[in-house]
Amino acid sequence: MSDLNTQLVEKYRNNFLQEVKDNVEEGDWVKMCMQCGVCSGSCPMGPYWDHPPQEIFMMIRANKREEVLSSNSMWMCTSCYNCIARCPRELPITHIMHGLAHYAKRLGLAPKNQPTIKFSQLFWDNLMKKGRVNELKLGLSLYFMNGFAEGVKKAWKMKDIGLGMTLTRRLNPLEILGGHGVKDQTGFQNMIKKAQELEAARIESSVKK
Amino acid sequence: MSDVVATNQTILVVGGGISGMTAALEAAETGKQVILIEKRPFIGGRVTQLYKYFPKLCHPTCGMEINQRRAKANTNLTILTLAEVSDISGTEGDYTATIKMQPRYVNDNCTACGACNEAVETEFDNDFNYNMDKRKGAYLPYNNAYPQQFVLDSRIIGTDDADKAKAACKYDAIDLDMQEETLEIKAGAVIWATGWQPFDAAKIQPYGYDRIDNVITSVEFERMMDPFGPTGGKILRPSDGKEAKDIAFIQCAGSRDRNYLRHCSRICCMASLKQSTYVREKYADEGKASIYYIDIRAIDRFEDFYQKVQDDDNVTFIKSKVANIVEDKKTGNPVLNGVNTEGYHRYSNPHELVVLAVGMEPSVDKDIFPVEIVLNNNGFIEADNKNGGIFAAGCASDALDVNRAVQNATASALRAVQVVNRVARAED
Amino acid sequence: MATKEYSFYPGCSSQKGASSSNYLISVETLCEELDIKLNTIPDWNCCSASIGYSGGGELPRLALSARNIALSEQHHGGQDIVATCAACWLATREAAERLDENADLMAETNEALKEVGLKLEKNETKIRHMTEVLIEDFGYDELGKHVKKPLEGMKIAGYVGCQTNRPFGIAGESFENPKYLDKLVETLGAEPVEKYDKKVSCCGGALAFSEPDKSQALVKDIIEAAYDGGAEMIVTPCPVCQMNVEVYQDQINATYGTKFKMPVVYYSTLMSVAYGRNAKESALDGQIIKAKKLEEIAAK
Amino acid sequence: MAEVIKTGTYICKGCDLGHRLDTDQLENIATGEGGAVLAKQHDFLCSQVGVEMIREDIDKGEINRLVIAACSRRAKTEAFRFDDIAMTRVNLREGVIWIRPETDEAKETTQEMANDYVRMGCTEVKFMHTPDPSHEQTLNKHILVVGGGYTGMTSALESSKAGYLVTIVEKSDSLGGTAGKLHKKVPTHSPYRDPEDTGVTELTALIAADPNITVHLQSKITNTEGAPGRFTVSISAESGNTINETFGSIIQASGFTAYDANQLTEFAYTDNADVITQLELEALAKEASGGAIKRPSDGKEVERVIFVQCAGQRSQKEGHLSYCSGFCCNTSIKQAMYFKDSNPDIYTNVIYTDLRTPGAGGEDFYRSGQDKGITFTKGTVNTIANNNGNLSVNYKDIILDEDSTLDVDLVVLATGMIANSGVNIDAVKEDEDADSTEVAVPVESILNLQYRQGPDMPQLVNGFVDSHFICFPYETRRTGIYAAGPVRRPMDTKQAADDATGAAMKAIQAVENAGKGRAAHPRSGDLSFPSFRKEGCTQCKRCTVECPFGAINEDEKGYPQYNESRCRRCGTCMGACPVRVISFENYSIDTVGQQIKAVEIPEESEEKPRILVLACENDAYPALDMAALNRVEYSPYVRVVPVRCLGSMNTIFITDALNSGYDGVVMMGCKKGVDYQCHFVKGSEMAHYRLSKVADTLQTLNLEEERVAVHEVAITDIKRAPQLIDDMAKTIEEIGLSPFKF
Repeated sequence: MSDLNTQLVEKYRNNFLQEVKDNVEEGDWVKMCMQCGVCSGSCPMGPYWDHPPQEIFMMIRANKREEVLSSNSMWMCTSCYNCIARCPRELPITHIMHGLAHYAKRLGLAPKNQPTIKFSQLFWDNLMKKGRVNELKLGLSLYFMNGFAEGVKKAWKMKDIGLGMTLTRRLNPLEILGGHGVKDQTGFQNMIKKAQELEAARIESSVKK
Repeated sequence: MSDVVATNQTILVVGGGISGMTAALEAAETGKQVILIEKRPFIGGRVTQLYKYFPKLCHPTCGMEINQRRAKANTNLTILTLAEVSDISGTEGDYTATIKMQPRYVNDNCTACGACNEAVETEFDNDFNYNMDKRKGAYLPYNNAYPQQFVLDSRIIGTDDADKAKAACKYDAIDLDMQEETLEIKAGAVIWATGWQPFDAAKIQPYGYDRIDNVITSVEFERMMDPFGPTGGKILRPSDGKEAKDIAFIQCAGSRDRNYLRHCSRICCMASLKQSTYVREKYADEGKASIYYIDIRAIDRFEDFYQKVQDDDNVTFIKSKVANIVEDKKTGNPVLNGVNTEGYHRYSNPHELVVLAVGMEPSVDKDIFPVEIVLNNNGFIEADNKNGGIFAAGCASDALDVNRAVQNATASALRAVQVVNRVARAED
Repeated sequence: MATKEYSFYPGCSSQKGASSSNYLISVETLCEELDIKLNTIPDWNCCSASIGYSGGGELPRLALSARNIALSEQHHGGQDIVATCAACWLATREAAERLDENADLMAETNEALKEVGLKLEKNETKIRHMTEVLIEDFGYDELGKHVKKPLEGMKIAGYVGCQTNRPFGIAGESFENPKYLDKLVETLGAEPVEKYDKKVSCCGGALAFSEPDKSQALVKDIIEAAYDGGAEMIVTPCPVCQMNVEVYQDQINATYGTKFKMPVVYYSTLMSVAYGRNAKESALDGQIIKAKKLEEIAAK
Repeated sequence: MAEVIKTGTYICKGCDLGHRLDTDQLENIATGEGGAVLAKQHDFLCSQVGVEMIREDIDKGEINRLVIAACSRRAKTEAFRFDDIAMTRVNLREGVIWIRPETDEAKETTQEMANDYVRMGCTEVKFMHTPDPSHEQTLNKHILVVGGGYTGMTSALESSKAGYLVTIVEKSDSLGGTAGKLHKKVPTHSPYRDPEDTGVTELTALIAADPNITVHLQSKITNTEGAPGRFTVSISAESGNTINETFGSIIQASGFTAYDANQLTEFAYTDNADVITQLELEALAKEASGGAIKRPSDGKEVERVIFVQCAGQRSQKEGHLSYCSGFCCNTSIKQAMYFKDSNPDIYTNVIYTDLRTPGAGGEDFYRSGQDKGITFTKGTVNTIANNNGNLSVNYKDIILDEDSTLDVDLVVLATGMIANSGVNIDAVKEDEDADSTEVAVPVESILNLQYRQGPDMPQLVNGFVDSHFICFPYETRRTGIYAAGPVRRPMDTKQAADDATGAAMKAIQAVENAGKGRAAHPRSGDLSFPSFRKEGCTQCKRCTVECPFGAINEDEKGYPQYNESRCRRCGTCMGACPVRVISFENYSIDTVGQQIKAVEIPEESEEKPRILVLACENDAYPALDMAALNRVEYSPYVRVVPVRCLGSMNTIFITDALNSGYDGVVMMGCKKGVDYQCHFVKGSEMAHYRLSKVADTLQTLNLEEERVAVHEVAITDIKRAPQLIDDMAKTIEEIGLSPFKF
């Protein structure tokens, strides 16, 4: 990964905007921002962003690759789509944020110990297993993502909710034994694998371009 | 009215705002026969609803008075109000326009004595004041309205008020039997000067114009400043009628935005800069204006005006497209949320009143336009040879401020003159 | 009226024993009442919602939705896909549009689909949310005709949230002040909360697990505004919203010293009750914070 | 031949006039003191019947002067149009009954007001004549266009298309001007995506093929004299040949000069070949012709380029331009596209503070620039330094709030436009007054006008040629000469094309009106013109100095020479003349002065003061009319006389009024100064200037200064104008009546 990162730095020296355009989901749109700031002001998580979207776009243009990719900002996105709805320039900001986050993670530059990164990864791993999300397992793995002791503490804190969910049959403890899933799990996993390969190849080829 | 004489050497001007009047007068004063039609009951258009012009801070009525006098003095010019074009056929040098005229229910006998107004009772929303107040069903649209004749609102026809108005008139000026009229006139060239309309602020949902009382539009703010306007020249909050002294101006309200108007409406930055001086004019040191903007577009000597406003400590500039407005339910203050992008500063600013600098939407309705004409993506008429002898003037051609509209209208007058001169030469 | 058929994408949270299984129950009841037949997409998979991006890149995520659409094309050709979950609807519709606009992505996606023997052929399937179906294919008048027990005397805050609203939303509604839930509430005989400020505010659902404090701060405002507006209940069309706004109220009370006990129900629950169905069919037993007023009406 | 004056006075009883006023008394006054041969009352004078009655009397020769005592001259203007007779309007409605309460108490003073106005009207009309053109007029359908750039060429072609002859005088050796030096222009058509061909080649070809258009290259205007319809112009070629031709009107399209970037030391323009202006980049782009653009220093293909917006503009720094030139944002986008279109990998960054791309096309073009990958940075460039053969641009990024540096191959400075307005005639005048230490750069005149007031058009703001700017952008202070293009205000080619066409319209109109002896704007169509009694003239030159339009020259002996078609009929000369020898046929010292005197001054014991109001007919008078429409009341002791412009106010009016027992005089003119609202530009200013000297007169008469007031009144001062009148009434109440009652 870091090898890929070095190659990318080499290839796109001075032109992070181009790198984003080539390799980040919906990255081509970054150039269209006119710095009005409506996205930054519209974000419900606004106060927690070190750099709000519009500033990230400016940082991309100003070639601040490290700062952008190691930022925890993109991980604050709640996918509420306020920014997209209000952007006067049609930028799919939510997707660009997801794209930047994914790209940072892929290159190993994303901040360590960022809870959303972990949750997001756990979610993905969970769904990769059977093609559908197993909420109980996801929940439990979430509680234990920072180690056993903290996990027990968190799970204890959440026990009332868990109990409430169970009592209303909205959480099934038996799910731990298996749960829902697609029938053709191998095919499903192959499909995702193929998609991942194609995507990785695209990025690798951009280095060679 | 049906005695309008027109030939294919006549120039038809559609729209009697500042652009249409200019085009009509310039052509008429060059000796051409001109017919000017206007859909409202008076000429002058939107500028009549402005308090002051930028950058000179002079009053639109001043230039309008001169234009009216030019019109009164010129026998080459025929003005038809309450008239709209419903169809145009033919080609350059030989057009026939169908004109629909709504009844005024008042004829030329009217002396503007005002007796009918006193006699009637029912009140209607006053569109001249963007419905911020009411007017009676027999009315003079505004102080300097020309033609200086009263109008009966068609909604009083058939009611007692109509009879009262008729009875009150000593000059037989009220004709309740007037009907919609259709006339066909010839024209060699047509100047299309239908102007613009303020972008519908309710569509800009994050700003809550339809939900928050103290969010108003820039055009409404202009009416508030008129001593004879809906608030008697005071800046009053719609929610509680209190004077508003801390006022926010939001730029690009509907402009430069793919959700609304994609184009920059050009005038709004200057309009807000101008309106910030209104706040100071009314309240001196107590007046505060905050301008939320993306780029301040103050070209040429307007920049000097911008500098002057910037030098005013009571005017604050925030480089930000406001994200949304919520109402503080206790105070009625609109609270503006957003980020000042100059260095990333988050704000949540209450103001007593918010003025949306609404954009310019061209009033060229493509769907009902009677002949084929080239429009651009923003809905303005392009200068294009395919348009034949039809020429846009003023804001039908682009988002223009008054002086550029007049400049453009003067140019359009010549384009029309060229056509009718060609016709004249051919007929000689 | 003839039976209306749709290709149904239930989504993970609707599964039996999952967090919005109650949603599915009430939707099924509703469909009986309105003579709607939901044909579940065989072997559907998760859409990855809008949180899978850490592990899943753009293409793998598109492949997820593409598989569902392709399955629908194959098995329920001609039927619109209907989702009850906001995230499922959004992810699927977005994927369809992105693939439609970008031929390269479409080609790559189809290459991935080959692994499961599928191909996205036309990509013309309309992807709709259940509320869209109700409003557009039935309309308030028709929906009103089925009301047997009007929810009289109730004041309900219509909490629309994010993903059924932006970026697509319901046709004719605005992003900032959509009124369809209010109209629905009225249709069912209850009173909506006018000027419900937080109607489209985000509940932070996506970050409920990873950033609970931040998310709960948002939820607090949403509930508070409902109380301020005089509401005794919140109705929502989104399972993430429903769960997030309902289940953390005790924790919020502990943090902020509030005394929230605001029931949060699905529109489908409201409708089922108003249509005269019992508490179980309306999935009222799925409420962690009991909707007592509805239980009373259902019991009548 | 002494003319027998036969005044007919027609009194309307409509609009409540008959009810509120004793019209029989008015009739008696008209036929008595008013000297009218007939006076008639009518219930509804503006009706067809009423008008026909008047028409008949005129046609039968019963009357040769007409007084209509009804409503304001601004009302029913079309009905009461009698162009073939000297007429005046007595304003009984807006001037009397609408501003007075209908009470028994007020009845007497209201009637007195009406009586006086009838006296005034009957007196005024005695001194009026039907205006008749001087027969000086000449129709000359030949238009001179000064400057063969984009604007000049467009003006010429558009005038020709309308059937007029045109001569273009261009100082360089080819047509095209600055536009001709451009590689491409900013798009003028939808979808506003890519730079367009400048069209200069096409325009040049059209001009060459147009038999109506004559072109003089390498030529200048060395002399211009005359007036619209008969401008005599000397066109001198570099070769030494001079020809004289006459023209009907003139379009000045002298364009602009690019700001001298050598003044921008912080940007190292002088020292570094790779720091260039936009215009210089055009040359490079033209040379590259779509291929790679090479930097000047070493011919290396440019890979990284920065555009510095507002270079030396929008700045209060000394030597900088305070204004925004308007075109430069779009031009930089266009120029960045030169690079991007040839090679998308070239790095282009536009550093701006406000990106100004207004209008329908502007925003599309901005978006297109972004779409092509141009980077836009909100920032300010501080310095540019040489860095091993490259350039380091040090700037502050305003968004990221930090100082930054970018290394590039080429820097393009967006410098502004300076109008080629010729000699600043006002500055010349000021220099004569003050001992300026500044070294004046000698500026060559463009028009070499042989006008008393200087060789070029007056300038207004930032060195651009004066115009009324908002409502009447073409109205310059030199009738028949119209400025167009960047000499008028900064503009791009699209606007210049419109502007050129508009100026051509005005030039054609000037030709036509000069041919008929009709006045130009704002008294369009007025056939009256000023004349003077030579025997009384003292050659004091006040009229030539004060004429806002430079219409009056002086002959060898110092007598004024009127140029009818240059005159705008404001009457400022009439107001200026200390010996009162200047007058119009229908507007004169007498028409105003005599009606002032016609007012009946009550005995002191009656305690009824009289206040004279001289109101500008364009603004203050309409304001009073509108006050009446709103039934705003004001003092019954006032007598209002409308004047064409307060500039036509002769101080004799004031002294005469005070001498004959008026207690106060209020003057209402328009706003003066840079943001003037005066329709005659300087009229109001001149009146103020003259009044500054009235104080002495008051002292000699031993009268209080407060008895004379002058105000700037706008047309919207509907409440304020009556208030000003009442203020004077109050002042008089305080200081007492005038001692000059006889």
